[in-house]
Amino acid sequence: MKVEVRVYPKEGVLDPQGRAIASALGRLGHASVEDVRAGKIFFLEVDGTDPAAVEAEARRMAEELLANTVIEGFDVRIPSEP
Amino acid sequence: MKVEVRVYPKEGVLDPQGRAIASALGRLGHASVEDVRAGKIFFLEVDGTDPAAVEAEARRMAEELLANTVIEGFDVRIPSEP
Amino acid sequence: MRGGKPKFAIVVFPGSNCDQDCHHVATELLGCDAEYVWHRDTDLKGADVVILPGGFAYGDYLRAGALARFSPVMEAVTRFAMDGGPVLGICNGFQVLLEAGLLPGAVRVNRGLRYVCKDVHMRVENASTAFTRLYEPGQIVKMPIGHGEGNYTAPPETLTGLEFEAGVVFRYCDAEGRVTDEANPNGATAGIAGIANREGNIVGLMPHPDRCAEGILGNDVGRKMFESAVATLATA
Amino acid sequence: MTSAAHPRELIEEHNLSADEYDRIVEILGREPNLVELGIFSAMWSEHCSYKSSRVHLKKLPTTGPRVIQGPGENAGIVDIGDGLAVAFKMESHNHPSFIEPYQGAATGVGGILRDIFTMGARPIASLDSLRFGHLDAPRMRHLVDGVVRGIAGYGNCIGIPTVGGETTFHPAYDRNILVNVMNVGIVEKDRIFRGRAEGAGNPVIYVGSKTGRDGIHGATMASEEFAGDETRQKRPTVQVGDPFTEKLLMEACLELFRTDAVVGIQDMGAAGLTSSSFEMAGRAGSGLEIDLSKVPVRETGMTPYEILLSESQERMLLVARRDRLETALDVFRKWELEAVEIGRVTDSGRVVLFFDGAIVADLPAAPLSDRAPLYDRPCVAPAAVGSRGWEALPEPGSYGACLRRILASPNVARKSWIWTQYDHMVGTNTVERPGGDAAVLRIKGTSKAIAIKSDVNPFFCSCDPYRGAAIAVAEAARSIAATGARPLAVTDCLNFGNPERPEIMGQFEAAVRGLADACRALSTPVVSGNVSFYNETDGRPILPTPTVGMVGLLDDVERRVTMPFRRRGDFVALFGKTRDELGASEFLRTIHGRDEGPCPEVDLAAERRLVDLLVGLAREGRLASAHDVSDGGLAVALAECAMEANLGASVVLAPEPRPSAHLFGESTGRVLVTFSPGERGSVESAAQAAGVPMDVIGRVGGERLEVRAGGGPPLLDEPVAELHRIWTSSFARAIEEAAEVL
Ligand SMILES: Nc1ncnc2c1ncn2[C@@H]1O[C@H](COP(=O)(O)OP(=O)(O)O)[C@@H](O)[C@H]1O
Ligand SMILES: [Mg+2]
Repeated sequence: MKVEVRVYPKEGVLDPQGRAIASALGRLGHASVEDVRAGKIFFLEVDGTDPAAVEAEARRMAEELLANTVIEGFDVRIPSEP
Repeated sequence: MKVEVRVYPKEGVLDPQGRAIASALGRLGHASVEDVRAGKIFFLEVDGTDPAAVEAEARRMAEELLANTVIEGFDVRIPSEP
Repeated sequence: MRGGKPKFAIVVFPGSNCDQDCHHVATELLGCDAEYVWHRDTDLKGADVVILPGGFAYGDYLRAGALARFSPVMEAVTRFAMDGGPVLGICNGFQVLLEAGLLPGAVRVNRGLRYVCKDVHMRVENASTAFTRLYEPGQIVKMPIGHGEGNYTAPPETLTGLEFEAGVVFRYCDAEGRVTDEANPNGATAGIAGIANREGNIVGLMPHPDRCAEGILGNDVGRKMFESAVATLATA
Repeated sequence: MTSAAHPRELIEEHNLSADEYDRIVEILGREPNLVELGIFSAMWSEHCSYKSSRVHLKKLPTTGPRVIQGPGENAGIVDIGDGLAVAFKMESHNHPSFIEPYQGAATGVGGILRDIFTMGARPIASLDSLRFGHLDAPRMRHLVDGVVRGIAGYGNCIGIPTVGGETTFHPAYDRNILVNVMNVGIVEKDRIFRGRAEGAGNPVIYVGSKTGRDGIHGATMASEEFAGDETRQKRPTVQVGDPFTEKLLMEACLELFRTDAVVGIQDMGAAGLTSSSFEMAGRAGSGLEIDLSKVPVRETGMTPYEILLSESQERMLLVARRDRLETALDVFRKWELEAVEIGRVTDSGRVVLFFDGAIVADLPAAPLSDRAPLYDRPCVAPAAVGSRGWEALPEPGSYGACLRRILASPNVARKSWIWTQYDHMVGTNTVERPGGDAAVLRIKGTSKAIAIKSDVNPFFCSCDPYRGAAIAVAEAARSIAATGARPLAVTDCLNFGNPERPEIMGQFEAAVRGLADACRALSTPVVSGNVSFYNETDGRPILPTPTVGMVGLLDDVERRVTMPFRRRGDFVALFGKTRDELGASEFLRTIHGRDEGPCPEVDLAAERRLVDLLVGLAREGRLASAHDVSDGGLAVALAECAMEANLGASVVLAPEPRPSAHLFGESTGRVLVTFSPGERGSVESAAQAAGVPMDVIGRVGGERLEVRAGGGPPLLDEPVAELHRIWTSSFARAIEEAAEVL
């Protein structure tokens, strides 16, 4: 079963990456860009059939390893099949 | 308007980070994890009201800058309001 | 060229940090003229050789080299390279050349996911480029690396092309010249440490010839890369 | 204390005592408003005011013929001739690194770099001095991994090499790790800048990153001990480092210093805009008017209080000449930095802060530092920790097995797992890389080099803080002299527990005396430093850890001496005396699991003679190699020289003291040297003339390390290659067992 974990800088925490990208986009002529936050996304393939259980497991993985919860938030979702 | 760009290693391109995370998760006892691909996600705030136009603009940004299309794929989506 | 000595341009991006090291090699060690070229400049100040130095241009915040390739100076560098001018990208400079499409392929994060700074061995696979003509073919050279994203790869057809057209310039090997997995510090495909375009005037590599160009640093094998450029221009 | 303006809890939350509050009222002649209370709280925190340590720090020698700038500025500065000087300082980032190891360590590097380049110096090298708990303690591998990545992440990106350091493990650091970073820069003697707001009417410029709500009250946090779950609660204060912006800031400042635009400059470190503005005005005896509405902010709705106390990184405060404002702004524009004129210098002696057109604080500048509280806190002299009976232990069955175990212990094992993650070569000045006694950096454009080293053995200090601190200075000097360099001056970072406890204050007082005596004996004045108190959790303090950073000068870089053996057939000799000392040794801890004393003896006059001898021999080019004997004793020192060279040696020791002490004891004042047979006469007579005991103990050669004492079978007979394998592989294995991958 596929599950996605998205990790992003917490509100208020400095995001130098996002800032650098935003100003680069500005220089490249994408004047409409107002803000960029840079995060990570993990595409997991997990052995399991119960979406709730897989989601809970992914949440634990995020807390333990994938996100640095001191400065990052995360969310978990099971993508609908394409 | 918010728009999200997700960037991930292309199919067939070895993803050292994903691999290392998968084995670390295994060591942490998450035995059900079969595969991990590690990507990036950019949360953009773009000045615009037409979703199609904003999406097209984000697509150009991804092609030009956010993804290295030699080894990475990307997708763009406008999140539905929470 | 003044007095038979070529002039080097050292391109400085915000975040370059081996610019002074390269300048030192060109001027103090080779006795050549060298000028820093700021990334917003649009001409190369009449240089004969262009060096893109190591560092972390724009912090490498998105991907190594990704933001730097849009600097105004890159247009001039591209024109210069297309006209056959010798261009060397070292470490981050190599990454910029890849992102700019002046050399094919891409680098990923190191296989061990850590930055690695140490000496490695490489075999000279092509000793006829503008920056390697003073080496012997097959010569084993020791140079330092210092990078977190040096894991080179490219689509299969590109790799084949590189191998066929002597595009691979340096390959990681052990002290005896064997290309092994243990001798590969970052997981680069086929142990590729440096490559060139077909004409051999554009060369990029992850290791640092600028960090091994004088005896006081315990190793001067890298100096030949700079001297090769001088020799190339002298015979041009 | 009675306050009509503020509830008692609010004042307590600001870590101000009743007496301190009364003193504020007395200085102002009124009660402070909330913003002013925040300012006093930050400026009078332990971290900024040194209120518990100042009485003791006064005892340190701080002057000398080469000292250009002593303590009190952003960094100390020492003359090295040729019109050049070195600026250096060490700083702690202990508490933030425990909470978030990557960002804590990274911003620690960023902070010390700013201290160096604000003086006008170009930073050329960093050292990191790290203390961790037991590797199996909760989060410890994560902390080690995060700290090392953080130092690498920041230092590598900005392009300043990290060329050495120290790494120690002990359970006393389980809940209070130490991250001390030293940086060294080179400055032209007549182009030194200081943190002074001079010249009424001159503009005050804010430059660098925008101000966010990062680390508000970081300075008061560093002045409180951790209690239980507080780490979680304090988390929102985490600062994130931005090395790219700092690189721009550094290059821009160094470029600007070549113009005549700068009057004074200071980084916004602990207590941010508050400490930088008050200190700059205080030092110059001037005043400032600052409009906080002009400060670039990252978040909406920031209050004056937050703007003043934010510890967002990568920001500077600068006073420019009025007629050169545009020059300054142009340089910052070139480097794509945000620079804003936020105020001006006055001659009022007051710092007046505006926000949205109203005055939000109006305080006299000088009294905030001059009249800061000063405590001579009660001290209980520490009782020296003596032997608990190690003298009666039987000699081990196999000295070889002991050596192998000690080489594998995380404290002694080769730390290349750490330093290969650091760019230690950028700048192409590192002529001796990590792994030797002191790092050696050449000074381009001269024939000179500097040697730099950080040192302290906390196990010694825990047995005897006075001696331990003195030995730290002596060991640093010895390591520097072993390269042939002459020790010049010292910076320090004094890490201790809660100073409100008399035992801790007693440790501190003794350690400072030890530093002072040793620095005097070795003619190495202290030119900068840092104190970090409250390194304790739930009443369990760290070992007293007065880290010493030392800089030495080599007149001729070609005459430097290195650690590895050089040639077969060379003589091996030991300078100094080996006593029957095993107290506080790695041997007792690793082989016997015993943490006991006494601390080895130290003879400062003998240390001085040894340093002079080494410098003289190096200058004459007589030595093939030299290595300071420290952790793990003579056996480990011999093994290190052999392993790095892949060359063996055969050595014969005197029958006294007992073999375990001879091999593994950590007697101070010893250096292992080698020289060619032709030099033996001159080396011996030089040692004799210097009054340094010397024993020729063996020869370099073969592939084994063989050590005998008198007749009988050898004490040690080990293949060097096997020792090398153990020494180089153990550290990575110990750390990576469960290290994080992100
Ligand atoms: N954290 C670290 N960062 C960089 N180098 C380190 C670190 N820890 C130890 N080293 C290096 O390892 C070598 C040995 O360190 P150490 O055992 O403390 O030396 P000594 O016993 O001579 O004081 C030195 O060259 C030192 O610079
Ligand atoms: Mg030491």
